[in-house]
Amino acid sequence: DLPPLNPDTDPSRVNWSDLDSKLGPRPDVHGQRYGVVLKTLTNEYWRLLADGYRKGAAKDGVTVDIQAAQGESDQMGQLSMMETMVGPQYKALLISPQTDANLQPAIDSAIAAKIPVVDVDDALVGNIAHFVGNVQRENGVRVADWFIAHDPNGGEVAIIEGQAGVFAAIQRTAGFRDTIVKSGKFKLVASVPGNWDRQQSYDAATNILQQNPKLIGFYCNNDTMALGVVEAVKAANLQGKVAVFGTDGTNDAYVSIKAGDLTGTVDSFPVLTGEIALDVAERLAAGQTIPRVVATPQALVTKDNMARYKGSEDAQRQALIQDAASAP
Amino acid sequence: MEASMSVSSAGGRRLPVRLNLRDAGTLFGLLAIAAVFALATPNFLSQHNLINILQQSSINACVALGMTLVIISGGIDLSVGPTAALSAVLTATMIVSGVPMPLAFAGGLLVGLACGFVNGALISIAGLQPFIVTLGTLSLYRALALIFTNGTPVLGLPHAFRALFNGTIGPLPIPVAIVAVVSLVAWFVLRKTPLGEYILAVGGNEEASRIAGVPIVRTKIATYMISGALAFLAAMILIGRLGAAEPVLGNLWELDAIAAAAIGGASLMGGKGSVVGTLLGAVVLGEMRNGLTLLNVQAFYQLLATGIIIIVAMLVDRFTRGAG
Amino acid sequence: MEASMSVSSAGGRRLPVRLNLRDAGTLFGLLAIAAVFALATPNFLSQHNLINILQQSSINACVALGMTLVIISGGIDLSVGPTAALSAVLTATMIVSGVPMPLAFAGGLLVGLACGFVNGALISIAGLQPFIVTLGTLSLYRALALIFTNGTPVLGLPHAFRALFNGTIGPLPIPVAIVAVVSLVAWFVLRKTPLGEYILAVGGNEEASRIAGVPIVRTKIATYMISGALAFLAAMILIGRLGAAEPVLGNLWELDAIAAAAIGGASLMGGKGSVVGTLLGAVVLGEMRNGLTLLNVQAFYQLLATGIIIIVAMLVDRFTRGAG
Amino acid sequence: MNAQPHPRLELRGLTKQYAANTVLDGISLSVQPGEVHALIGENGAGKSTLLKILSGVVKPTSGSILVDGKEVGGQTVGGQSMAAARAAGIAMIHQELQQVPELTVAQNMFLGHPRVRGGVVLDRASMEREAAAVLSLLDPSIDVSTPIKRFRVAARQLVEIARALLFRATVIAMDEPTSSLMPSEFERLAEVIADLQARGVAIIYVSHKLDEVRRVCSLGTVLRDGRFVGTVDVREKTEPQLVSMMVGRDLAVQAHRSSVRDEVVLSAEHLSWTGRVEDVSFQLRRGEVLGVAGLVGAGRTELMHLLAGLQKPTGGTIAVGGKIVAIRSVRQAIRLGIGLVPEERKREGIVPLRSILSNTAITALPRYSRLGWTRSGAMRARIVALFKDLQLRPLEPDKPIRLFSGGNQQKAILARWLLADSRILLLDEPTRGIDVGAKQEIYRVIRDLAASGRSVIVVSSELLEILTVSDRVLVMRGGAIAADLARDGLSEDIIMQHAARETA
Ligand SMILES: Nc1ncnc2c1ncn2[C@@H]1O[C@H](COP(=O)(O)OP(=O)(O)OP(=O)(O)O)[C@@H](O)[C@H]1O
Ligand SMILES: Nc1ncnc2c1ncn2[C@@H]1O[C@H](COP(=O)(O)OP(=O)(O)OP(=O)(O)O)[C@@H](O)[C@H]1O
Ligand SMILES: [Mg+2]
Ligand SMILES: [Mg+2]
Repeated sequence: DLPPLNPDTDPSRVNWSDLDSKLGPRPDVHGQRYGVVLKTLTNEYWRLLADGYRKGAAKDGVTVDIQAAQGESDQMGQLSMMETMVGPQYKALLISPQTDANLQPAIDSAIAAKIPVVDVDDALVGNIAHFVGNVQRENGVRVADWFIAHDPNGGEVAIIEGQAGVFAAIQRTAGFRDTIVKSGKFKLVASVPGNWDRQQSYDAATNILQQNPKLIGFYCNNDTMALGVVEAVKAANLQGKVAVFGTDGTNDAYVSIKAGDLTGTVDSFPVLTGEIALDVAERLAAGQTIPRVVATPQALVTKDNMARYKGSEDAQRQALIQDAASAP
Repeated sequence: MEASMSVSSAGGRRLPVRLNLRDAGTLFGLLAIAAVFALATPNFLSQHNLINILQQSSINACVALGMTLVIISGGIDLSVGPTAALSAVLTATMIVSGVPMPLAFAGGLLVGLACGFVNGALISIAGLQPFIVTLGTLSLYRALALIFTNGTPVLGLPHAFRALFNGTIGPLPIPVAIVAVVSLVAWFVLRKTPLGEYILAVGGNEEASRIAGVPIVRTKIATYMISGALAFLAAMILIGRLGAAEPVLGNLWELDAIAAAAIGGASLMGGKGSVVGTLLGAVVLGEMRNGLTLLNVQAFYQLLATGIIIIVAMLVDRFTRGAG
Repeated sequence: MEASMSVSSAGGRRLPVRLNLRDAGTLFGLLAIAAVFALATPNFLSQHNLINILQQSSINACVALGMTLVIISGGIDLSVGPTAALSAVLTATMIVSGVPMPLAFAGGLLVGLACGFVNGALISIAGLQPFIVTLGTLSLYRALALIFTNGTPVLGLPHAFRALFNGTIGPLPIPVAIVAVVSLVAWFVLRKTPLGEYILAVGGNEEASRIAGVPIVRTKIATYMISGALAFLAAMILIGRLGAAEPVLGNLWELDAIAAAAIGGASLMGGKGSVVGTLLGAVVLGEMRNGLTLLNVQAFYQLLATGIIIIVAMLVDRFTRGAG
Repeated sequence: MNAQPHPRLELRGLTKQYAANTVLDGISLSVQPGEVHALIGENGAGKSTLLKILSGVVKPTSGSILVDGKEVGGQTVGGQSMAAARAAGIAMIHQELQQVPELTVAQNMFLGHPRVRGGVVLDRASMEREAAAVLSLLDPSIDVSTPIKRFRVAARQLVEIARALLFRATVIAMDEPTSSLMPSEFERLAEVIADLQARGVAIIYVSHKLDEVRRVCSLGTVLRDGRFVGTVDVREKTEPQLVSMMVGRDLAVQAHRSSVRDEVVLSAEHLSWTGRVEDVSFQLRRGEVLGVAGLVGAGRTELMHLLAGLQKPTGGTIAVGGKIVAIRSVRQAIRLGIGLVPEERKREGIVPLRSILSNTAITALPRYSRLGWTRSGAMRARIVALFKDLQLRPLEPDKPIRLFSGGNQQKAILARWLLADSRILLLDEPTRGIDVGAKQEIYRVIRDLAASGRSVIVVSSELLEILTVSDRVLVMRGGAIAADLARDGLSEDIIMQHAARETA
């Protein structure tokens, strides 16, 4: 049995940009079929991931069947879905579970049927052999670092959290909180739930601004919530005075950054992540040995550097490869 | 008690005394919660924050008023959120693509009414259970909203549109004023029109109403259509505020609306409910969220407080009623 | 019709004929949906897939049986999911920390019963509305589960525990066998014991029951406690399969359970419902999900189909009943 | 037997107040073993309230209850006092049927006190056997394993009586047990009561049918507006004497004056509803009161439902004002000027939580509304006037109708159709559960309606009532018309002969 998955500390971790160099060229996979179980399609992040799968599939000449649960918390529905999909028709399954455990039985039966399973983003399945995604905690850390660099004198900041108990929400929140508190100068005046919901985040932000007139910034666990918070900041006439950060890097977030509303977002490059994950699955199907954790890129995108990440796909890739190379 | 008496004195002598006492109970609960928060955080009672609470309660109040009518008629409408979403994405798409605003509003309103019509028809003509019908359309309308937009939010609402819902009239935010008007209309419909009487009668005893010649089918359909229309209106307030119409908006609105109506004294058995009570119920829920955020209560404990306060509000209310 | 007659013949002549016809209606719906899927995808009818459907329906069926009793008693239990979560994280924590399994089960069962007791007491003693009470405890119990675990799943359930729920008896997966036993017990309680009769009576006419000397409070509390116990059992099946107990498990269970009961003929007005019907209802929902996935229907369209099929199932059923 | 040291039942100073309203004011009475004690009074006099206190359903403001000299404990809290009353041997037949529709007859009879085998399993067989045994004294045709909702009111009322017999109570309170029974069924009940008397059971008997009261009771207590008027031997008083004690004045019985015109306003040709109504043809004239007599189950209610649009006929035609109409809905019937006062007041008649005013106004709302707005002033004035006409008590239009006595509820429903100005009124058992005073008022109203040119069909199981109000009488049997009789020379005997004639 494998030790419990922890992408942050996994000794075998390999960076996405090193796949080709370390594993050699991609195998020929023409005509193969891959199954995808997504978290949901109601959130742009996951739709972009699906786009990535489709792009990758078109490039490599394979078919992907993409299924998604009916909502962000439909755990049992997602399980039924994956159970129904486990079968020899698929060379491998790419899954993004709703929670760490909710797909476990289907994963077990896929393993029993010798179908490779790749866990993509977010949830950490304990005994999974392959994980492709980024470090959720790091999302929050990056935003905290921005504040520390940008406001050397510190100030009051607040967090709008995702749904209570969800892994990504817990990790992102913890990453931001720990980093900003450790810096010593900042005061975290509020950390309240927005439940991934724009309306609730708007209301929460309004109340926080009301209570803490000296607030200098928000960190939100995803972009949807951040866009709600931006509106609350605008409604309170504090635009430019209060920085707002999201997470995910959705198109809407980019539009908002460009318009000068949203300060920034931690882009996890979902389209690219989809392509990378499919690449990993194809290599697995071809029998290659792949490290357990493949780290995907993330970057804090603000108005200053957005051109760098929002150019053509190739340009984006190049930029991210450079990032990876210059990372410590 | 005084306060509620004067609130409902507009109802004149024809409101049964029990209703007033019931509303007084809700008011008492509201004030008790407010007192706790006021002690814990001084900001709570600032004029600005109180208006804030009203503003944040306005969307729920709007939906809850429609829900109240539906509940009084002996039904329930779980599909308010998706109805709001569907009408919102349609209106927003039309506005963004340059359709004149009045036309876009008419279109969205029509969608809201149509959603209500389908609910009402399935319930009254086909005779299905309201809970299960609207559980079905909850999925159905949401799916339509998602398919229509392919899941992406509609952005770029023009400033003119947003100004419609974001300004203030004197100290009052426009959404609050809208809800005030809607409440008056709802109160008027319920107390002064045949439709209101029919709604109360159908919810109170459907068989007797049928024999008395109440147009059951039309009454029910009209009730669900009002609920649909108010969901549309709530959606307009929301997208005016957020600047985006998401196909997933309105998630769990039905629970908030039902909670507001129930805290306000509506009986899910039908035949009983009050406009004033529902408004107070919506404000109770609003002040709770506001107060908990001001106190920076952690997510898990907010959830805990929400549960406890719903139950305590019902208990306090019951206690007050018993004493009255 | 034949099939349903024999299914319910166990009930003997004392089951009113209408019930049997009603169950026949549900069975007809189930078979109609199955026929459509079988035509569209040959895999659907494979023995493996059929057992798969039963297995996938088992958790919902377990919860829905408790829900059926609650609904018959004139109530509703929205808190089943959080009840399941709370009892699951407690049991799992105990097992992982080395408490002997029987003791851990007893602990979890106690939590399930306690959750039901609180619901039942608030409803029957304090006289609050079931919908709103369990809406409150829905938040409350979830919060307790999250606080207890600090939001993280309880991992590392031992193999012995998982084997309890993961094996098969002959061709039947153990969860299916468990649900079969639970169904028999539920049927027995409902049809053969005073408690069952009290549940039917209280839901059918509470005032008359009170005057006849039915122990209303005890009956209602017992009903919600059964619902809590079955939520616990469903949670055991689930964590046995998942190998982990998450504080967020059981999300939306209440809606699935209510849908199964309603499709199976339970009336949310109380006094009416059937164990056989609810089982069939749970399988209808299970086969639907299964079939749509086999057909690789996209998420939004699955949602659409869910909505449509709930409504069509109710319509078909109503039509069959009318004809019967 | 030796003289008893104590009466079997003694009530001492029972008082009940609802807020400021005193509905019982210090009532005391005693009943000996083997005595059938009548309790009479107008609607709202407090009879049901007294009985509900006796059986522990309602908690008295003050006073006490003694059975065989021992005070019945726990007259304080709802459930507890009911158990105490039961333990003291008190059983009650409620005026409003207290049954669970989905459960069987036997289940309803044993509800709350089932027989159990081995501590868990219901002993259905023994319960059904015993239920059937008790019911066979009253009506052997009732199948105890059929859900009770399948039975019409009469049978269900018999089940209520059987339920009280089942527990061998020593005190039985009967609140209008015969309100929907036929004379023949009353005879059977009288036999049962005689049997209970012989066994030393004390019975309190509430009824508005004074002839019955005088048959089964000896002593009787008269209540008026919650106050004790007197205890008398009801056999020594004439009915008018009793009535004047009840209402505090003499009632004039008005003479019958016909107002029938030639114009046919409603006619049925070969009207059928398979299995319920067979080939019914008749004509109703302007200003006519048409009585419809028949035994329970004769299909009278069903005929009314066909005319009122509650049910579509399977054959035949209905003509209103000479034009053949297909009545597809209640609303259409209303538009044609037809209004129904239904048989089961609680289930089909009233919206309990609404005021008596709203209950009356409901049908005529469109008339008093313009552009969707109700002109409540004018409507209210008219309704209050109607209530005064009908002597509705108390005259509090905004009080919820459920707080009114049955008779007053019935008046409100009658007022509903008067307000809607219906030309053809269908009254199904219009005086069931209504006191003698109110009955006379309703008869007067019926005659006034006819005189004003309206037409009325009165379905009643009380032959005297039929004879009092009708210009013509239809007798139904087995869903068909057995006789169409003119008023002149008609007697109860003649009607009974047609109603009960063997079909063979
Ligand atoms: N719960 C209540 N609250 C207030 N008043 C009540 C309540 N129940 C009954 N009353 C009033 O008490 C009075 C007595 O009612 P009760 O039912 O005992 O009369 P009754 O003699 O049985 O009449 P009837 O002959 O019509 O059955 C009535 O005026 C009624 O309106
Ligand atoms: N629910 C039912 N199912 C089957 N048959 C019924 C039902 N209700 C009534 N019937 C039948 O219809 C016929 C007429 O019944 P009903 O008791 O209504 O007659 P009625 O003359 O109106 O009696 P009442 O004196 O009670 O008004 C009877 O043969 C009866 O058995
Ligand atoms: Mg009475
Ligand atoms: Mg009848």
